[in-house]
Amino acid sequence: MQITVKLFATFRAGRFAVEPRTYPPGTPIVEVIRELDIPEAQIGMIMLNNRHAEPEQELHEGDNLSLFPLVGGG
Amino acid sequence: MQITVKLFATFRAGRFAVEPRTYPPGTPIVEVIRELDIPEAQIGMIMLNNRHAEPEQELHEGDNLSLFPLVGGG
Amino acid sequence: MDKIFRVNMSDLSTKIEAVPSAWAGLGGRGLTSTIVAAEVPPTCHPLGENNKLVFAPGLLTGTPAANSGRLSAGAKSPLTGGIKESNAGGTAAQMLARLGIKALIIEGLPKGDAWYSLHVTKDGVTVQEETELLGKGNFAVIEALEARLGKKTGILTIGQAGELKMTAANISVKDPDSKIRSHGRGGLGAVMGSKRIKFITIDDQGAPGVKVAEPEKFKTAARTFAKALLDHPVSGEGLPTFGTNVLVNILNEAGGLPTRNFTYGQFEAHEKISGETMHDTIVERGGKPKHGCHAGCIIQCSQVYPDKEGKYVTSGFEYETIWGIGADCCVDNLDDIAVADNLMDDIGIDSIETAVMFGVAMEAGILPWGDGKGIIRLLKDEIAQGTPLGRILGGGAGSVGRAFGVTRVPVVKNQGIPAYDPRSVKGIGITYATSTMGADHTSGYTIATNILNVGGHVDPLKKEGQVELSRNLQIATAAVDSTGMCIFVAFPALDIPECLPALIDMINARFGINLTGDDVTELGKYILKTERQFNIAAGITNAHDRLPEFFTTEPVPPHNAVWDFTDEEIDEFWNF
Amino acid sequence: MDKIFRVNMSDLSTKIEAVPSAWAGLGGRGLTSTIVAAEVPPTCHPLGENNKLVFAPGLLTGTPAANSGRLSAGAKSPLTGGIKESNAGGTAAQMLARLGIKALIIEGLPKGDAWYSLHVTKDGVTVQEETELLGKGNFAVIEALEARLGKKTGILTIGQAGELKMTAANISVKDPDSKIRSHGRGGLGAVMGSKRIKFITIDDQGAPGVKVAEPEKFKTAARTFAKALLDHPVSGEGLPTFGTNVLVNILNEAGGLPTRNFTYGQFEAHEKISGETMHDTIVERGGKPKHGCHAGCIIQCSQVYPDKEGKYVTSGFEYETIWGIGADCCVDNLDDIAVADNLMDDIGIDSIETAVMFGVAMEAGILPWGDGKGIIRLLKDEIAQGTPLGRILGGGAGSVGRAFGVTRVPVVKNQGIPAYDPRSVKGIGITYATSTMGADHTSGYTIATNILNVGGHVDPLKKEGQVELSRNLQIATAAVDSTGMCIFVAFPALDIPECLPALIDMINARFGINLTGDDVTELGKYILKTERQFNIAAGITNAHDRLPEFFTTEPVPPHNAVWDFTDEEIDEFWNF
Repeated sequence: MQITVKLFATFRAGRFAVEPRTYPPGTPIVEVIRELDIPEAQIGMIMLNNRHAEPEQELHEGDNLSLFPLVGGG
Repeated sequence: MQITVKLFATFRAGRFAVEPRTYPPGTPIVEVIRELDIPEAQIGMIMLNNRHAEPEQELHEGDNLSLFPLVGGG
Repeated sequence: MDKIFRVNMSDLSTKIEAVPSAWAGLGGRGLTSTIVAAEVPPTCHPLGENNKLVFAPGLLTGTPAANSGRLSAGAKSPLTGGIKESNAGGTAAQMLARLGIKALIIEGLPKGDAWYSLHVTKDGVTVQEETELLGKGNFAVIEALEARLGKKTGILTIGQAGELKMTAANISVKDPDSKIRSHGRGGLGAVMGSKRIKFITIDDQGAPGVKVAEPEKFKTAARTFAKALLDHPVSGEGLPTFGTNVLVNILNEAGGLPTRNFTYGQFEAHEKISGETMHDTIVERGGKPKHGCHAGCIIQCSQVYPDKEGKYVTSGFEYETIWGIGADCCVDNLDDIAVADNLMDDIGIDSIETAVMFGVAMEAGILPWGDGKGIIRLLKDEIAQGTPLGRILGGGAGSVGRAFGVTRVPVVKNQGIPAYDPRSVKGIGITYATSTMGADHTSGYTIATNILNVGGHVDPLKKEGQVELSRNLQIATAAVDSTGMCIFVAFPALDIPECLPALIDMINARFGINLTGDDVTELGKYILKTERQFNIAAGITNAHDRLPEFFTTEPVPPHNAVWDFTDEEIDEFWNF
Repeated sequence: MDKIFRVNMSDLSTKIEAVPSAWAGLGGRGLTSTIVAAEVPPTCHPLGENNKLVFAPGLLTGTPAANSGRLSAGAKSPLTGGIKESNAGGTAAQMLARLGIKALIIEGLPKGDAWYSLHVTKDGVTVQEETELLGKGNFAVIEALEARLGKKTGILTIGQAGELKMTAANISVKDPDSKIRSHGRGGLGAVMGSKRIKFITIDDQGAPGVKVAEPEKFKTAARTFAKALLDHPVSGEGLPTFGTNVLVNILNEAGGLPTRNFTYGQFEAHEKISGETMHDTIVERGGKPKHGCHAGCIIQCSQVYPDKEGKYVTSGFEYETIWGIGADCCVDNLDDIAVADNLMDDIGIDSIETAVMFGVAMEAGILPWGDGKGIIRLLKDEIAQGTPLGRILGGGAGSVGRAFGVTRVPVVKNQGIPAYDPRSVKGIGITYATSTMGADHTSGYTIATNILNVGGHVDPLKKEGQVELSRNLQIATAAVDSTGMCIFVAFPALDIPECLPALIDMINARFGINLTGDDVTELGKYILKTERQFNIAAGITNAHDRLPEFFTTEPVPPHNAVWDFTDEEIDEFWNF
């Protein structure tokens, strides 16, 4: 299945900003994180199709996955 | 004593708008009204030095006396 | 049977509805305020889709009762943020009443950018797109519509101010001479503009007319009532001769004529703008010193004011306008004030709010004190054109105060304070503070008793008795505003014992009912409480029943009086 | 011993007073709000003689505690009509603290037309007439004053907006690089302008400095506290690298980035104005990606943004400004936004209120969507010049809405709603609605927990838990705002257990007292209740704790969420 993966802030360094990527059906988010070599402890926020998500959630065809380190502002 | 008499609205017809006039000391307002030939029943409002006054009140040197028929608006 | 005509501008649909039984005994202000309170969410945006604009003739409108031809208009006010009722003369009220229209309710907002007009007939309302008259002043609108639909057409219209949704915009009503009377206060013209309605025309052909239940009883009462109006010196002689402008000299003498944006209580040039001077000028130039705002008016407080060549300049030339452009702006030229009055009618902007606004504008340095020609220029070149300055000015006194950081801004609930200084005429200050309408002299005209010795006398410079006076008058006025009667019937009603019973008898005879004086008082109380409840829900509380700070800190000559009521004393007003 | 410095502009007198015992334990917001509540009549005109402008450094300001250099300013707000506290970085707070000035209170109004400056030294305040720098922007003022008085001079100044008493005017504070930080919100610059004070200079020569009661205990706590700030990924890495503008992409992804005057929740061109792009641009052009707003700041969320030639354009370039001029106005050019940011600093106008305002101005048709150059032109040619249009714009979002009859006006209590859509991030909506300050994200920053997973997670799209979240954060924030701490210490404080106790230990060591966590919570509650009581007396009630109507009727994509809290649910906020 095809997934759009977006990375933000420091996660982009040495990786990418947006990429369409292909995974086997039923892949959980955590697999993508591992595959991208992002230490899990650095994950601040996961958004799946504009909603907060957990690492265990399974991905589906056409999903938009966004990964953020713990950042803030205001 | 000298008094400034001011007439308003219909009272001016055949009389005057403002006039300095002389009266003996202690003259009450009602004397002025009579002297000017204004029917007492037509008096709507008397103002003496910018305050409401009664016909019996005595006048003093330099007083400003204003006589109005009963009129209104708003 | 009377009906409710309802127009939904969101889908351009119209309906004719039966009158709900709860509304059957109501008319005028009582009805518009009840409908607004029932159907408009108090926290809605006044220019948004949830506000409604309601017109209702009074209970006696359309009958032969003297002076009963006033129309009430109601909505949530974009000026005050609270409920608004504003009533006016003109021909529309009697036409609506004869058509059996108890109320016309306009709701919703059109989706696109098109403008519309409404046409009211015995068969209902039709909505049409309008292009020709957009951007035109009210006089041009009336002229064009009479050409289009005939001389007898009733017209409610907004000028440029209403199209621009200025919060001082009014709704103009064609009068019997094809001139203008206005639903002046509270920005109802902006509400009509927000609904993209340029004008409403009324055709009363085939109207069923108003049926009187007990014609003989009605006739007797109507005769007694009319006699009282003609017998009382104020309504029978003073008003027809000098108009309301007779008050300039009176208020000046009492030290209560706000001058130079409420800095002084007397205006040096008062005589030049007085009712006496105006009367002589009109007579000398061949104008009309008396004139009625609607058919059946026997007081005739209006007039036609011509220029030096005898050409029409303005009519319905009122004390408050002349005071405001005159004393409050230090303009001593009555001809300039008359031109400004006519322009305000044409542009469709409240002549009280705008006059008070110009006083604040002069304080802000926008134009010099006394510059009547400057006022005319700003009306024409800025307000009517909707320039940025025009929009500031068209927002009224509060708007100018905010934009220019002025602290002496005479408003209550953001509505400009009219022609009577509340420091030297304290009763009217209670009315300004507590009125559900924002500062509004007509809602409880204590000047009658404070200054004019009508209905007794309460010393204007003392606090004693003012709250009670204002309360009684506001209750009575709310009831009178429901009858379709001109508020000037209050002068005879306060002094002539037969007058008020005759008025109640007319209502009873009209509907075949048996109201007592107490019932009428209860109606007044119900109206005030209904309006107040709406305001509270809209966020207007006791804390807004207050005069601006400067009245408490700046003494006004000649009496050097300050506004000295405590909050608790003011709040006593609502203790009924 | 700390003192109160008091200046009376009515007679140009100054005084040094002992600190009343009731104020001894207070600083920052707790102190300014207490003084305003005690000394300012809630119903006074905000630009009149009875309003007071109060400055107070925080409880820890002037100590070596990291990030403790914020200054609080308080007054009755001319924008909201309620109480206002606004805090800012810069060099002034630490100088005042070292001078032993617990608060500087400025009261009264000068009689004539002259303008003044204040000069603060260890011996007191002197008032001088000022002519040279009138009409000048803030950067020119700072440059001239450094030439006049030396580079080390502390400066508080107003630009043209403050002189013109615009209700969006801010007070600028010189930062360590002679650039500007701002007491941005609520129009405090207009209050300073009403008192005819162009600037305040501070000379801390001979200052006694801040004495710490228990230096060893303080040092230990300060070390723990600093470590927490550096250890937390938000304050230790994210903020120094990307600044607050890292939020553009996050809020866009969450569908909570208000776009085109709050019509959409996502901005197509978000990447072009994002923190990531900004960081790369700054690095590429040789600017500074990190920078502190005051000495002792170890977070360094600020930055210096240069143009293509590497020349300084602006600093302190914040998410809210970039969001507002960017997404909300559909401007996708970061260079234009940077120029606008610098102009707003120079003119002295709140960059949040002004950004929100431009969104409304575009909706009103004053300029086209996306017209960054037009924004720059309006800032320079209209607002800075005080033209009529400039005065409408300078009055903020509500002002433009009123003048142009716009119904989609994102304000609460007339203050513009910042960069987080309350429909799709519901916790922040509760903060906007209930904050004593009007719409203010900093007063209870639920974004941390709703979006950023700091301090746990509360689903931004559900109503559950939002009121409690906002309440807890508002209470905590009121307390933190009293310490002189930057609000960003909240990120580590919410996640790292040692952080908050270390903060409290520093306060205890500073004063030799024994506050507990509960005491700090009680302080926060006391502050909120004191501010709310002022507002209620000023006429701001529950009915004003509401979001504008359009949030309840217009669903915002992509979640098509509406604001769906009932009045009762919102009012639960005050149940503590």
